[in-house]
Amino acid sequence: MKNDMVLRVIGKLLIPFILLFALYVQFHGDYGPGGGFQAGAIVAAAMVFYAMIYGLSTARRVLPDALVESMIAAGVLLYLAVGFAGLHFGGNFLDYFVLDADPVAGQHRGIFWIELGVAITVCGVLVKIFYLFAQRGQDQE
Amino acid sequence: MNFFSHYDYWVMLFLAMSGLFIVIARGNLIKKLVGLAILQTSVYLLYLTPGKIVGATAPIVDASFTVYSNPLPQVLILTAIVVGVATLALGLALVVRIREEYDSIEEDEILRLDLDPADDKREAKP
Amino acid sequence: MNFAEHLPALQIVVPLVSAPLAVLLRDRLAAFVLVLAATWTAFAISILLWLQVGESGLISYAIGSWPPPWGIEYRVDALSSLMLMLVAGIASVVLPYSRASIEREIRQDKHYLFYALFALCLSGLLGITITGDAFNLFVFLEISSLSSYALIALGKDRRSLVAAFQYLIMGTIGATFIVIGIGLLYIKTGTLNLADLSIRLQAMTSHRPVLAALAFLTVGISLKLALFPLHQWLPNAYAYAPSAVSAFLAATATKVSVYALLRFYFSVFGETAIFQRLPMEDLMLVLALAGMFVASTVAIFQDNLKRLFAYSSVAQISYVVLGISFDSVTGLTATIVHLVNHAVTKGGLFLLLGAVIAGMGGVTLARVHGVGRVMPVTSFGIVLCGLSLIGVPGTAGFVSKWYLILAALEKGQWWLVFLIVLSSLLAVAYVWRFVEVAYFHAPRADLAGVREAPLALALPAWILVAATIWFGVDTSVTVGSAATAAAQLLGVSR
Amino acid sequence: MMIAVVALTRTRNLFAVVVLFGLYSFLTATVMVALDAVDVAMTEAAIGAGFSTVLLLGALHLCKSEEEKPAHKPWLPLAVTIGTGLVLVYGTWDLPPFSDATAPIHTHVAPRYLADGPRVTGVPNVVTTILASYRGFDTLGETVVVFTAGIGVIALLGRRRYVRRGKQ
Repeated sequence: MKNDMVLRVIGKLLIPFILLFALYVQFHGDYGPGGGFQAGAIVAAAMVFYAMIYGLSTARRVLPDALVESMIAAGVLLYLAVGFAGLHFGGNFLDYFVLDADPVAGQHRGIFWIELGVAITVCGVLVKIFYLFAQRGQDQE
Repeated sequence: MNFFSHYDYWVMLFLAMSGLFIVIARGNLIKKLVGLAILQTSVYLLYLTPGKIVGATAPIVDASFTVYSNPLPQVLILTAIVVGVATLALGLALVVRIREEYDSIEEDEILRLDLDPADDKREAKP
Repeated sequence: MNFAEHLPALQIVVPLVSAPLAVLLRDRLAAFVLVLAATWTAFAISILLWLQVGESGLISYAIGSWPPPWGIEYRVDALSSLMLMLVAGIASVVLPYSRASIEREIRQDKHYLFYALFALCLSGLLGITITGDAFNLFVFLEISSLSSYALIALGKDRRSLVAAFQYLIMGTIGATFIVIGIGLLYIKTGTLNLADLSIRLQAMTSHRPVLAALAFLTVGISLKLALFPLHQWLPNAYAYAPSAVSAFLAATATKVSVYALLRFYFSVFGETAIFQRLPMEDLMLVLALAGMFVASTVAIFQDNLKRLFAYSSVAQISYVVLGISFDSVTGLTATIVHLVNHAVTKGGLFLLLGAVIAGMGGVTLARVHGVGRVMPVTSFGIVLCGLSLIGVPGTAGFVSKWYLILAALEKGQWWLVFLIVLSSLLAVAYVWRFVEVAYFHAPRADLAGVREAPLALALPAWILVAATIWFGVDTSVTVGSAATAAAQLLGVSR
Repeated sequence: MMIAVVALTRTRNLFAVVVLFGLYSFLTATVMVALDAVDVAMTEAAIGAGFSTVLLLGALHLCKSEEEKPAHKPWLPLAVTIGTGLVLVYGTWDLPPFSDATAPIHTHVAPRYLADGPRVTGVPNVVTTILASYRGFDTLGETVVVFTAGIGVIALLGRRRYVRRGKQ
């Protein structure tokens, strides 16, 4: 598939839109369907698409292995950090009410950050799993 | 209590039984995982169907609607889906490794290979 | 922030934080230090919680400050605090051991992953124990299960992969059954909080979905705790996992499942609902007896010591279930005491076997000939643990069997006392197989030069062996806590 | 959906199995939309139908794609399955009928989420509210499950450096 001109051009056109859609899903999750999981999965799908068209090694240059592995851990840590922030400001664990002077704004802020953490981890894990499976295939050939 | 008021459960029941049957009866490791995924999907329906109210709308609060379907089962099933795919990924990784070590993904064949006495001697190399 | 107030959350979160940090650092020494610190902190927290519960009775912690049943509640009572202490304690002993142990078994560039998975498994098990919410229990169950599948698959032998896969299939079926059970309860009551469930279930003990939910939960949890005849995944999983993993899982995973069973049976359904509506008592009695005898007999004919003691675990779990089937405070006390005692004994035993593997290169009976001469200290430890499995006075195993027998006598079932003693004779037989090859055979020529296990392996193992003896002599901690917990479960003290 | 599953049980070509499974997941997602579970449907479509299928295909690429004939008759599995099914029939018989607004799950805990959730948190999507806030700890657990699976797969399939060196 690497040399198919049509695919390469269309892929180049499509991927920004997929990413844009992911951002929409991520940040509009409060008002419509969507949220961190779905956004993370969509970003990962864009990455898989990219790797299929341009080859695994090119994809790995765009999003290197070490970065992906750090993403996996960073998302969970971000989530936990929000939890600890709740403790720090005098609430219980994962208490968002205390994150802002106004409890409603605090809730909003907490939800925003944890959704981000979820998206990062989900995206990282899915991309990493794809890399590993694809890599195996190349090793066998 | 009549048959048709529960048709949602019959669908779920059928899926659960097929899934379970595939897992237990089939020897192919990948097919087992597919069966497992079907079994899990049936659970999603078990949770989701009671939450639906006919005429209600998705639980996104807006001034123009008054009846919403129950949001809690949906949250639980979101979690369950993610757990399901995590299990599937780990299972497939195991299958790939098994295939590399045994050159087979049939349960019967793998068990036969393990009975091979030559295999015990491998432990002899510290 | 008030530290003491947030202990229940920190209990889970501290080991949980260490896992992603370990992955982020990608260095095996740093990962080890980090996870070790987290594990020891978790142990300290569990002791503090145990003391707090001793004073105040029950701790409830609302995560996110949402009042239950709307948010997720953490609940610590006598039983869960004891289990927390057990799990965290075993982990604190096994982890230092694993550093020296996995050196031989796992490739170095994967060590940091091992520590991360270990931390995840620990927090999963602790989470099951502490949570007061049915669905949260399932989530933590999956954390601990997924990490243990991966840990088992890290074993050196290729059979560890198949073992892990079998465990994954059985474990996931079990977890799915548990979810179906929880789902039925949820549809029936509209709540997921365990305490709230038990209140709302009192009005509907005879409803069919509730009974079906009970059946699904029982089968699901029995798969996880390897109740005979649903134990098929266990022997291979224990036999081919890395030594440290065998020890940790053997000592904690099935015990936590038993805890979940106790929690659902006695805290949620309330003992009247199960034991009066269904013939659960007889069913469990029969399964327990079958497990005791069949598994012990199978154990006698094993050629691999790890498999032998894995089957012995299945048999010992049956004693635990036997205690539940009595449905009395003494019976439950026996159950809980045996949970602790068996965890400590088996943990020590598998750690010592790991030391034997390190020295002799394997634990098939043919290979360990004369191990009593080349590794006298380690072999002596194994024999001590074996005595505890048999239930010789002076060891922890005796105490639990003593309470089982007391519970049987309370019910006037003399024949049961006879059967318990008889099954102990089977334990004598399989322990004797080790003694025979270890002391009455000359070591193989190529293995005669093997030295005693290094201190890094021996010390953790001996801590658990010492605990086995200690709990056999001084029973104030184990029996004391267990009796309180049993009374609380059956609602006697209420 | 049921037809897809029946076909799936019968066929032995694993490639067909995987494609049927993808189809099945997608149909499930549509059913979920019909059940007003839009968030879940979206996840099922992206993760169940999309990512799982890609994964299964990837694994198939690494393995054989024909299933062998089962060696023994499936009586025991059939019995186990039917037994489980009977318990489920028994259990679901007394459940509230479909779309019953007076069922306990609509009256006990959920109304408060719908009534209070958007007001207290300022987020109108109640699913997001519960997911991220009321039951935020579940979601943390779920993120950790994903994390665990990721770490597990790395541990299993991580590059074997020595093999590569051997090849060169």
